[in-house]
Amino acid sequence: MLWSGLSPEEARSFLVNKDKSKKDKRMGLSEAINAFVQDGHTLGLAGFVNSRQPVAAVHEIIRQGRKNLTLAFHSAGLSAEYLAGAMALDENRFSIKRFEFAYWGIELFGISSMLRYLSENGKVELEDWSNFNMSARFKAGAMGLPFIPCRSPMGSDVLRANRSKIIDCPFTGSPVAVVPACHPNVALIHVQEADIYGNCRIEGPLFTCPEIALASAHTIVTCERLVEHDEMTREPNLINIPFFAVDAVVELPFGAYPGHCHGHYYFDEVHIREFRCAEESFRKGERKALVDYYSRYILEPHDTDGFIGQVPYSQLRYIRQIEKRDFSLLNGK
Amino acid sequence: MLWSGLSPEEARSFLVNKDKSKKDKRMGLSEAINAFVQDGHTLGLAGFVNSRQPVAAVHEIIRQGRKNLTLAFHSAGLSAEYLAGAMALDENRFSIKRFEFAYWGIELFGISSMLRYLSENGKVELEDWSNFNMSARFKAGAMGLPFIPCRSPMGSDVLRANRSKIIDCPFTGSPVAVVPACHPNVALIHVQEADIYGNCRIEGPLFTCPEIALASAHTIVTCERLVEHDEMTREPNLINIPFFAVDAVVELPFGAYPGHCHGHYYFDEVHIREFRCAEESFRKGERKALVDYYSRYILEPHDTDGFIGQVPYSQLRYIRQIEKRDFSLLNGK
Amino acid sequence: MSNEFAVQFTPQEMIVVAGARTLENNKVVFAGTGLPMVAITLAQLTHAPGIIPVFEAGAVGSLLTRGLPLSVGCSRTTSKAMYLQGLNSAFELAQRGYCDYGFIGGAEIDMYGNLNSTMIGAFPEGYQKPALRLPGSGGASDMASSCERTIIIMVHEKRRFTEKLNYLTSPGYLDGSSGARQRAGLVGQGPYRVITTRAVLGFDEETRRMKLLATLPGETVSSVQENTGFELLVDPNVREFEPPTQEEIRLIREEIDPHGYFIKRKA
Amino acid sequence: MSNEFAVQFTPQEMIVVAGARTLENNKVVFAGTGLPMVAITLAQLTHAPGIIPVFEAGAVGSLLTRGLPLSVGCSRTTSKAMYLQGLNSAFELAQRGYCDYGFIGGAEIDMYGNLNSTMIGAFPEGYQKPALRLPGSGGASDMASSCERTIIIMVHEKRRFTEKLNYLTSPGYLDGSSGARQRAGLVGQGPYRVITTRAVLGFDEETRRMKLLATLPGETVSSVQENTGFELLVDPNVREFEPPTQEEIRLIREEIDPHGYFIKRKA
Repeated sequence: MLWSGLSPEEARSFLVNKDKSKKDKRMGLSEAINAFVQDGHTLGLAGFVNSRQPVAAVHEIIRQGRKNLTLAFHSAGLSAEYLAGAMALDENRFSIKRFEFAYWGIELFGISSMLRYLSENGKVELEDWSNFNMSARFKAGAMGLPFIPCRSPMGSDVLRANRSKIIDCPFTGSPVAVVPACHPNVALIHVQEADIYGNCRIEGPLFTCPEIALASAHTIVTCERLVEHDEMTREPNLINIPFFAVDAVVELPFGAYPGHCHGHYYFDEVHIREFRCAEESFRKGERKALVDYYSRYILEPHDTDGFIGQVPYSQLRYIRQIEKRDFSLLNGK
Repeated sequence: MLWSGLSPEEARSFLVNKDKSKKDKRMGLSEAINAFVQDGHTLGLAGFVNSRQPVAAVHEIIRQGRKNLTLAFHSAGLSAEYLAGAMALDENRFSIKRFEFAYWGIELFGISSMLRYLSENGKVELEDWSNFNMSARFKAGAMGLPFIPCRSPMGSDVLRANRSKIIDCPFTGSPVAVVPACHPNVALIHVQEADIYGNCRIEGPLFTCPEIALASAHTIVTCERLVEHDEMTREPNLINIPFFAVDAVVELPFGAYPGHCHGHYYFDEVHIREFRCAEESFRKGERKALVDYYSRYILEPHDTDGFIGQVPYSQLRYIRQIEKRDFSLLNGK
Repeated sequence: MSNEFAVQFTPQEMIVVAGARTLENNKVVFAGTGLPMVAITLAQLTHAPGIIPVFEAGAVGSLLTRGLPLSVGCSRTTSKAMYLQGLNSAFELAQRGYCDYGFIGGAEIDMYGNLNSTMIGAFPEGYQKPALRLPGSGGASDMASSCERTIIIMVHEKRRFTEKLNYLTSPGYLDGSSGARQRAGLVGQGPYRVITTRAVLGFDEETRRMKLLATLPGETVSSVQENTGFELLVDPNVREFEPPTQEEIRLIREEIDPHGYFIKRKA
Repeated sequence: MSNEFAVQFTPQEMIVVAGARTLENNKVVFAGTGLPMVAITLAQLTHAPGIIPVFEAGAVGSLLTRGLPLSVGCSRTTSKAMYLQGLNSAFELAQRGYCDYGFIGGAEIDMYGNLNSTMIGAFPEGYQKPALRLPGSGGASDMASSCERTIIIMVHEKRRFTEKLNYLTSPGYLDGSSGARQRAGLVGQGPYRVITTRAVLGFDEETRRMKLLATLPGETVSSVQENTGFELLVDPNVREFEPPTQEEIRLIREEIDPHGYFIKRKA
């Protein structure tokens, strides 16, 4: 049995031996990536398609370069796309060995140029799951279970393209699929609010962020804003990720840009199309646009603020405006 | 295999055929109990020990009388105690056939007189579980799974006193317990706030209330107060039970009294001791105090308001005051 | 005027109208991204205001009145939501039996309503190096597994309506044998309707084979069959589907998708 | 003055002080109801302000400064909580490995640290009609299963420290054989300390048998052994446990449990 990331037994003993105290975990992004992400690691990419994707963290990994990563996610858009694009441009600097995933695309903006490029050229191993399968795998990991039953997608080829098994329910005798826990080495998660200890408050759909944080050996959280600890604990029912599941807290406004962050900014369609055009021309054999994109937006700016600084203010203003206007209409506040 | 309540297959088809529309579900308590609770049913008792126990609903079941119920819960105090006391007083009017549970006692106020009376006289079937086992059984039910793995309490006699099984994990080969889903016919749940459609907002610890609601065929919710639907949907992240898992909404202030309801009132130690003394003297052979208690507080008042009306105002004031004072200190609001 | 039929409309507009009309009021509908979201919005604005949408990212019971969501994870799916958790929670609701319909698409479909949205190429041997890699299952296979019935929305082309899928992503009636879904461990009953750019199709109760129920405007039984890569059964009462009304088209163009994100103005 | 030893104290006060001193700062402690809650509060007020309590009803990381909780489900457990879900969530944290210690009690204990809190009578044949029915496992057996180590708090009487339990509710080292817990499927390492009204005990690493580490004030090795229903191992460095300080007693009596809910003033 292959356990990419940690096996259930390793995941337990790693956590048992870890310092779980309530301490200040603020770090710079570069420092956090440097401290926790190593060659050969399995990374859990949180968010969902292009929403609350850990784009800033992924850009920093690209800047630092890593080799032979495994990426585990249910549905990703931008975060997988950026990493794959870095590999496409220079495999000696950055590479991915394996994907465990259910969906990789950019929804409205089209199918993934980089999934096509890497897979159709046989450059990576793929393991196919459904969204529920991957969510349930992270959930099993978060719950401390080696496996969890999941009734889908039974009868499909998906279950033939992965490590799930079919067992007979010990009580009903009916067949049911069981999926193995997924314990990434490092979870990358972007949230709206965190305190300095790592308690996180997510607004809007939670996706599978809490489960991924709890399942992983280390968790790097980027957040739109740090909030006071006392403000956080005033409404404990709203805390979705507890501090002891988090190792680094990085305050990074626009950390999910050009994707969407509920309550803060909408998709930047202009920028996403710019990126996707560059990728698609790469897939069709023309490298230059993608080389330029990575230079201009990721490698030369050195950090997230530098990247955001390259984006016209009018675009940033617009995506904040439409997201917040919707919210004020909705909430009357 | 015994499936008290519904089997996983029955639970699914019951729900599939149910009207899940968003409709006004307000009812009187007597009407709700009459509509949904039948002889022979398995009832899921929500709350935890003496906190947010569905006391008002349980009193109404006692008033109406039912036979051969199965009670399923993790840890109960007052709700199990009241039902058992009714059986002790008159088995022809009200009876319980079976308990599936982990803990039955009144914590600070002592062990359960009625558990001792019924079990030591061999009057009921008992099935022993741990709190996690029962919570996980409701969770499996809520998730639509026929079973769920649970690593505790392996090696104990608890697992010999129930229907759980030990299997080898299909991935690690290590032994792991699996517990069967629990799908009660009716869940009885008390919450702080609900809207007329049944959306519920729980403040404080959730216990296993959301899972019990989602797992059951029918759910009766009593609430401290009805809130406007628009107020409820303003913070959808705070909705713990979605409307389509609820069949009846009954606005009943003090619906968990004399137990505790987070944010509304603390335990009434005076009343709980009064009840427990009556029970304990019954167990020791003296019926009168318990007969009088049930007459005065449950049978004669006809409804919850009548019961609360029997309690000295000073006690009600005190338990509200200490609970709310604590909250204002804590939250600065 | 507004209930009069529209004269000009695109195949995408027709498919959305057909999809919307298929949805019953007050039912719980688990919606995939794209056309299903547009169809649900149209249904909520017309005959089925009580539809309860479920989105896999977490939102349940939303009113899609805050602008068309561009993604099932987008904040617009949360408008007036009555439950807002995450993927596990949404799929568990379906697995438990709360979701009457799943509303999904795919790249290929076979006569038993099985769908492929993963790859074109040889499976399993070519899985690691497909001829064309598609985005993958996402939540579609989960909806097809556990929602009680499935409504499928498809572009109707011969190569997409195929005898043999390249890869079975989302289970329909599997091999079509009696009880095949149950034997496989699936809890939902399987495909209910296939809404395409040419027709509305169902499934024969005996054989679970795809059956033509209605042809869309401009199509005939034989034009639909010609564009289908397997033999269709034809309902004895096969009918012509009514064109969109002017009001339906107005709602799509002016209120639901004025920027043409999902519904392009040209075919 | 306050670090001077107290002169008068009850066995319950002593046990709470011994329990508190056993807790390390900055560790995650899953607490059962009653004396464990008092001991954690005392530890938070003295040497271990960074203790992170977990309560099975759902609260995590609370500061117990809002008045002593009378129940693990009571609102006082939620003061400054950093996570507040429910039972499944709390037990899953333990099962995952987040909980360094479980802090529990029981009615009977054997030499391998197994506990009974279910019944007195013959098991299994007398399970349905016990001689004395106790409240049952609650969350204690779960904490004993999945917290990394267990701290047990007990009244020390011969009938409670028994060769053979009436019923094994909470697993300790099971039959004491090497690897018994692992073979049974348990993930935690098992019992660490037993804090009683007479002694502080641990377990021998080789045999996993209970071993006397320290005697409480007024007790001797032989008085502890006399009140124990099985043969105790005795640590070569067995010592006398220091009495409570005046400050510890003041905190218990004046700040933590002034109404004497859990700590009665008389023994």
